Amino acid sequence: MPESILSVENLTKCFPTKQGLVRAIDGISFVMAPGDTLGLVGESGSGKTTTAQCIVGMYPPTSGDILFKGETIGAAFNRRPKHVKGDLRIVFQDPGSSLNPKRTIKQILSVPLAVHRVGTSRDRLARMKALLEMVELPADEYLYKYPQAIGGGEKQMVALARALATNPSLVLLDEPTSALDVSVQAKIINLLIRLRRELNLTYLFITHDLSLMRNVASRVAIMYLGKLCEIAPTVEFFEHPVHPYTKMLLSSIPVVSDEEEALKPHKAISKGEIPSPVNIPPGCSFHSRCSERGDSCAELDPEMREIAPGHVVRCNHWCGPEGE
Amino acid sequence: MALLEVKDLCVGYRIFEGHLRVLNRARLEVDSGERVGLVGETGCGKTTTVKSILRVLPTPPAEVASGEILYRGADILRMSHRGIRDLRRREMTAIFQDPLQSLNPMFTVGTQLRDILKDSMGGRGRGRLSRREIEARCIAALHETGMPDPERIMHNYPSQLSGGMRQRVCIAEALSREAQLLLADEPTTNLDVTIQDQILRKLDELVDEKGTSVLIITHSMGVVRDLTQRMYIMYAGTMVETGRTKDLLAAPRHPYTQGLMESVPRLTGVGISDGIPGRIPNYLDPPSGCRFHPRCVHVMPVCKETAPEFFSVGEGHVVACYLYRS
Amino acid sequence: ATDNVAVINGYPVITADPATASDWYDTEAMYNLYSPMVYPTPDGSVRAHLATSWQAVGGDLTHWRFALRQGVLFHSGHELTAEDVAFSMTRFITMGRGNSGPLGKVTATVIDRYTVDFALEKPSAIFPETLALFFPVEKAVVLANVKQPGNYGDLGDYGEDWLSTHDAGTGPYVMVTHIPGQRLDATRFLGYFDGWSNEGWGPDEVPIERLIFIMETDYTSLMTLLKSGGLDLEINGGWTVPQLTQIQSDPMLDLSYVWAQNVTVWMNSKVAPTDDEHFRKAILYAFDYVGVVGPWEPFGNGETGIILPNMAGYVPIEPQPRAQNLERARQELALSKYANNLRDITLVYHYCGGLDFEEEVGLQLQADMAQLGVRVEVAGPPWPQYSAECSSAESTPNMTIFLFAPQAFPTYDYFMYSMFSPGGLGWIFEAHWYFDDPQLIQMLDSTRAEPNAFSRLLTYELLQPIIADHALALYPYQKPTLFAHQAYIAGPLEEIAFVGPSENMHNWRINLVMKEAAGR
Amino acid sequence: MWQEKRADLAASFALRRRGLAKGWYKFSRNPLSVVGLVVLVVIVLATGLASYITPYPAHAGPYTNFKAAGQPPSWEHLFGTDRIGRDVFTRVIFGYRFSLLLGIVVLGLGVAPGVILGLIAGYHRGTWVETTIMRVTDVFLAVPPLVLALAITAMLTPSLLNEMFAIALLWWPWYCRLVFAVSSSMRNQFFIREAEFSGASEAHILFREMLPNCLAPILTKMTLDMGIVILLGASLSFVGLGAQPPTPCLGTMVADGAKRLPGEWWSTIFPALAIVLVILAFNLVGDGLRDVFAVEEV
Amino acid sequence: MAKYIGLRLVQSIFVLFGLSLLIFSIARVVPGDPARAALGFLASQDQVQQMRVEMHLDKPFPVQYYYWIRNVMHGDLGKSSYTRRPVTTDLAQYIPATLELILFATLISLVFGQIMGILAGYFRNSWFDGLSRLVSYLGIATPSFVIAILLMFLFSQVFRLAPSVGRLPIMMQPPPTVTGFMVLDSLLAGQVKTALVALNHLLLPAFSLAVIHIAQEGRITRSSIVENLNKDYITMHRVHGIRTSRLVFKYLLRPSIIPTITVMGLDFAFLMSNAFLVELVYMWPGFSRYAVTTMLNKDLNAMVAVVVVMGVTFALVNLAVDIIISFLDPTIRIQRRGG
Ligand SMILES: Nc1ncnc2c1ncn2[C@@H]1O[C@H](COP(=O)(O)OP(=O)(O)OP(=O)(O)O)[C@@H](O)[C@H]1O
Ligand SMILES: Nc1ncnc2c1ncn2[C@@H]1O[C@H](COP(=O)(O)OP(=O)(O)OP(=O)(O)O)[C@@H](O)[C@H]1O
Ligand SMILES: [Mg+2]
Ligand SMILES: [Mg+2]
Repeated sequence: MPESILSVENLTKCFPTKQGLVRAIDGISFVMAPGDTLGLVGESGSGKTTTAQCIVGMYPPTSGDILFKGETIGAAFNRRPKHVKGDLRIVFQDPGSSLNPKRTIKQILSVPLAVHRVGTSRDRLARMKALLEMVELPADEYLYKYPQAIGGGEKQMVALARALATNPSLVLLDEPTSALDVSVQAKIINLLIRLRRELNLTYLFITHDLSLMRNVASRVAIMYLGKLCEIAPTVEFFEHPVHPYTKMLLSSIPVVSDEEEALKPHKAISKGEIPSPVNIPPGCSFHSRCSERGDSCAELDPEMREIAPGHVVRCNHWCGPEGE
Repeated sequence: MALLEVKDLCVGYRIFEGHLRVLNRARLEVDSGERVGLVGETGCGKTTTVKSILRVLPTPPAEVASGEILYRGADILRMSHRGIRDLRRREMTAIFQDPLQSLNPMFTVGTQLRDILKDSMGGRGRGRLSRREIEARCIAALHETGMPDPERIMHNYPSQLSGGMRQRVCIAEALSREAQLLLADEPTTNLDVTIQDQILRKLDELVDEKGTSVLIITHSMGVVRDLTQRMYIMYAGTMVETGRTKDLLAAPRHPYTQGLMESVPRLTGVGISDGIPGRIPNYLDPPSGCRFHPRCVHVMPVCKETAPEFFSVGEGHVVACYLYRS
Repeated sequence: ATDNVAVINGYPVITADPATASDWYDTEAMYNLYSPMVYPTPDGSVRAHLATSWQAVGGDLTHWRFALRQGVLFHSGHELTAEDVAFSMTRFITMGRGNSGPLGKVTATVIDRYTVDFALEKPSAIFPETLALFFPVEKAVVLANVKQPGNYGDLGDYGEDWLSTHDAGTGPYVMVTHIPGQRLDATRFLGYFDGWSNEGWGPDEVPIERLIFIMETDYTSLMTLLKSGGLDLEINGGWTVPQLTQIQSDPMLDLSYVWAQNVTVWMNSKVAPTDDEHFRKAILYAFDYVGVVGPWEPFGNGETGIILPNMAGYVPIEPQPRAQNLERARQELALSKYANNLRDITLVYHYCGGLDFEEEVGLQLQADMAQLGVRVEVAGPPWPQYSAECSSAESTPNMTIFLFAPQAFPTYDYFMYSMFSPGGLGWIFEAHWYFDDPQLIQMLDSTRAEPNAFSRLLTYELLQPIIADHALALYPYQKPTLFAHQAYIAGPLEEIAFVGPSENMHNWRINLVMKEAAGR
Repeated sequence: MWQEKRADLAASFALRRRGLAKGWYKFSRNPLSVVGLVVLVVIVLATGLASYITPYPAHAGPYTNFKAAGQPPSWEHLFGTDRIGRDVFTRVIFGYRFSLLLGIVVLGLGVAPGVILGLIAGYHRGTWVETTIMRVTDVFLAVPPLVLALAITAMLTPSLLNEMFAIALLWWPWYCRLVFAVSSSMRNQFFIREAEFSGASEAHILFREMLPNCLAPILTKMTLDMGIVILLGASLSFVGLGAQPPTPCLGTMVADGAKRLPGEWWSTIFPALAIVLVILAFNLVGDGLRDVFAVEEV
Repeated sequence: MAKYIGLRLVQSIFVLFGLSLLIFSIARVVPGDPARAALGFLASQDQVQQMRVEMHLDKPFPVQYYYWIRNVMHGDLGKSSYTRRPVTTDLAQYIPATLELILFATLISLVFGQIMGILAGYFRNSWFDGLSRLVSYLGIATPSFVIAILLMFLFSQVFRLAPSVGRLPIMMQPPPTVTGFMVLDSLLAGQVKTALVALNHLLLPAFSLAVIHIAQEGRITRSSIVENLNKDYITMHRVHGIRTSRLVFKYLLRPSIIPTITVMGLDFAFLMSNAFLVELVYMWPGFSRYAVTTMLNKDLNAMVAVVVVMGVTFALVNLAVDIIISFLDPTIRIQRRGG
């Protein structure tokens, strides 16, 4: 087994637009080990989706490298070898648009099977049924339905089944539950956890919900304006948040019990809005909203620093474990 | 007497396939100065409830089948056009879920705000506000919401603003005139947590300041906990549980509420339950009796026959479930 | 305040230049704006007009001398002289268009201020008559308005461009504006040499001061216009039968019969299947003459031949009686070389787009030939295409319907000669490939050198059955030309069976009193 | 194995049947659309059986009877007779045949290329492929179709075939643009992306993923366009560029009859009404289809 | 904005270039000899040959096109073989008449269509809505030439209420040409009576032309009013107690009118097509009739010019529509400004 299943090095993606150059991702690096669930968290517009799309090959990156199982795949999807396409799948945020409304679930599921020649055409039907059973949908009932006839959660399950059809090892989940109700979300999250265990999957789980991360991720990465601010193993992350932005996010979460309330860092009051990625503030991009900002923050762009095993932070002001 | 009282409201939609019976004897009360939350999953009829109260349901397809909505004792559903207009101008106000959708994209923020003030505060003759007063009031209203640089914002079109700013404009529109009751339909659902936090704090402040009663609708238990004193849980067009927010969140009674609470991911990281089996019923042919019974783990024969009344389980805490019949 | 204006609908005048004018509608304009050398008379001969007298010089009919009327004024106020006439003839012949074809090469020489000589290539007994379509222009004016560069060297375009929107004539009316193809405005020329006497006219009938020619072909709209008083006179006569009935029954409107025209369907004797004489005869027998004439019965009659029955020298031709005879048609068809493959044959019939009666003839033919198992394709291309097709034998359809007013030619022999003798221009009036029988040509030619009019007539009577025997054309019926006009329009004073004189508005008057009474 | 296959097929059929039933249900909610459909069916049947149901089928071919010309409507001639004595009713029914034929041929020839080009352009949105296709389309759309059709038919010789050819030549760009609009907005939908990422071929994406989503607007437009093409055909023949006699052609009949208007009104009014009726019917059905395809809110 | 307009103009020029190539090649490819057409059927073979050289017909197609486009650049569209005048002269004469007709028809359709659409949309499902729906269906289904014939028959022949044909009574002295619009010119010349007469002549053809567009625009306006009525922002305006008149004529109308205007721009093509037929019926001495006549007469130069002029007009109209819309719709304006 290779050391890392996915490794992203200095990935940058810029979009030229009318308003100027959008730096959607600005030099991010992270590594995922097999079996990992990396939670990528950040506000809207911070570049989470773009990261996932670069990995899956929707755009070629502006610079930087993406290594999948040791193989460079930093090209657009149509130049990638087929086996990579099957091995690296994605589930999108919007269950409404990720299934073709004019095709039955059977037709939808058959596409990856046919493209990747999984099984013979004869046992494909059985295979599709198995896939549906795997995501806990009664196959005979659902195979012949159109997406519009089923609920949002079920659509997401079908999308998941489709992603799993080619036996991938890495699945990118781009906010798979943000459009769903909590009760449905719970079901899907449990399903994801179970499948990861059963199928030995690795997830890159994108979300903006930190409390959800607490429950699924093994590591959490915080993203702000195209840059990573902090990466840490989940427990460490929630118990010792370091970056002011992390703290601000944590303190903003509405919670339902007093125990949770106690976990929120109360000093960090949220303020301001994420700036436009066209004119990113100079220096530390977060300084305009930072409650702990110092004089140098407006000029000095901080480096990534490992402050504990597996805990990386990008802040000018962190001066040691007790330095706060 | 309650400020607002919704009694046994039944509302449906007539569509091609038939009649969607959405609201099913929904009940709701808001007292003067009280802040009430209404929580429910997607499609359970929250917006329908608010729109009924504001009497802006699109008819057709919507139809109010029965029920009363009493505002200070007067039935909104049977009010004259004049009456409802005055009510909207002086008593009730609202914020809707999607800030982009609820601002007219064709006009500047200033134009819309000014017209609202002109029409609601205008009055006649001497009571009328001068142009300058209106302008000043608009800017003040924007300023109150914590909007930076309100003078500039007045000249902006909604599409030039970010989501958070738009929602602030909506709040300014809603609170620019003295209203007694604010109906907020998922005011922060589409926003980031940090922005949501800011907006809710601001709203909290303003409401406190003006002494407005609030009915806030959301699907986030956390938001309700931060903001309200009392809350209702809604399921498929019916209220299933109500009580003081603290009590209810600490000890949910209805199986549905319990299932919901267990599904909420916690910061403590205790894991997530399996959620509630099944999904929200089809309103074309809703289940008989308790609408939750097909998904309920404690289902009893009686549940399938008649809808349960409210049973008290604590001070001001009532539940519509036969489990608590005794 | 009734306006002394007449609004007249004609076909689109495109060119108002005497050297290029050729069509009826051009001729209509010519007679109003210019004056011909000689003027046609009701009896089919010509009388003095610009020329007061003429005679052949030498005995061989190739040299003619014309004496000009003195005191004829151009619209510019200058007097017409032999110089102008000679210039006009040279221009006419050099440009070689319009009605110049039948003249051949003519050389003009000025003898003195009022005398001009014309030398011809071939003897022509009828040369003076052909000058009824020769309209002198004012030399000085034309030369002053020549546009360079053109096809005629120093003479540039010979004034063609300028003359299309101006006139340089001596006619009763002066062109004011002309939008080619759309509208022509003219006012009365008080200095017109023929004068504006009231003789023969009623007390309230006065000359028309202003003429407006409009050019519309949509008879629905024209009907509306006529009924609302917006139109005074319609001279193309494209009315449908119900419309004619309607006009007749309207007390405010009148219908004037002017002359009859010969509806003629040419058959192209050079292309299959009409190259077979039997096939052509089969068509003549198959055609249902009675049916197609039916609607026109109130206005005309079905009897006709190569020339019209009321003209001197008329001889009835086959088939007689003029009725459908399918039996004979089948016999003829069986004799033709196409007898065995009738199924593969398509007979192409073209008419001038928009003319219902011409289409009806085609439809009748179609229905009749269908009974014999022959397909007829009926199409109505617009006039320019329809007429241009006939410039060569290959492009001419099997059958082309055309309205001939044999009277439109100065004399009947002019008509027959140009129609059946070789050397024609290769266009719809004179499609010479229709036939070339040496005996016939020789007979035709000899008539040109025959000074005696009566002998000429005899020859023509002899000629007609010979021509008819070849079945070169189908003559369905004669169609009356009917001018619809407001009742307060009076005329024409003199019914001359010749295109031009009847539309010469010098020949018409307007009753202003009646017009006012009519409220128009 | 076989059993499974059969079950599979049966399920697919059931699905299709359910879809049709639902479509019909929605369609039938609008009584006007149903009326339109009934009218259309009657017209189609009538044209199909024209030779049997019309009183004088011969009148649609080479036929004249001047004695019976211009007769007002009567039991013998429902719509009267025209100027050469043909039964107007018979000719109207046969006229429908050519109108429908025109519509079918034009759409048949025009839709497929337009749709394919539109799909390709939509899929390659933002590239030179799109630019090329759409600019060419723009060229064809830069002039009113009637004008180009007139120009083309005028330059060729007027006949039904040329008329069809000219209109078909002009029709594909409309579909190209329509399909482009739909497919390019679909381009970034996740289901298209997903198909790409999983390695499906371009043909699959164009015809299996995108095309089904364009069918609704295409079908609706086709129905509405039938009306427009018929109208265009009528206009062309009104100007005199339509089918050649004796082919019964509704536009020609109107133009012909108009010359006899006050008197023989029937020879223009009935063909005109016939045109109105068939266009109206297509419009009603088109609107009904729009309802059928309208996005469901539930 | 200026940049956008510039861009659009450049784009239109490309399109028109393509269009000219298309129509020019069609005109040259089809059978027929343009030289003979230009000279008329009386010309001799020599003259035709000379003309062929003059018209560059002896050269390969691209060269022919090159000469043609070069002449066009110099404002020379060639000579019409039908009127035997420079095509530009013809166009200058005929275009204003058609523009007058079309603009007036647009005005009529705008006024009636909007009123009908707004009322029907606001009072949807009322009897008026039903009636307007019926009218729309009939309007859309009835060819404008049929309407033109019927209206003319009824109003000029039966009721004698309206003049029948042309722009002015034939003998009425037209006012001196300034704009080419009869009504305007008369007013400019101070001839009020002439102006009224001209307006009277304009009425029937313009109305025949407008009917189908009234129907179309009424329908679009109705549906966009209905759509907007269901929008959250209108609900919100209501909730905030905005006066009904303000709500309808300001907040509802502005967004609702935009699709109508877009459709009007696209429908301009149909307006021009229909003008072809209506002008024929009403003897309107306009561009469209000229176009039909030249086409029927295979007048190639004129035909190419006609098509290109139509293309230019259409492009300009759509550009104008675009500008109007961006004027009405700030979101588009903002987008284009790139801010
Ligand atoms: N194709 C594109 N062209 C231009 N800008 C883009 C494009 N895709 C993304 N962006 C910009 O890049 C930034 C990051 O976008 P991205 O969608 O990755 O954010 P995100 O973190 O996924 O946000 P969300 O939570 O809203 O999904 C945004 O400002 C977005 O506007
Ligand atoms: N205009 C309408 N026409 C038909 N059905 C409607 C309409 N509006 C709402 N409904 C139906 O009524 C039900 C309740 O809708 P409502 O908008 O009140 O739910 P909600 O609780 O506000 O949901 P959400 O959380 O998604 O806003 C839904 O099932 C919906 O399909
Ligand atoms: Mg995203
Ligand atoms: Mg809602």
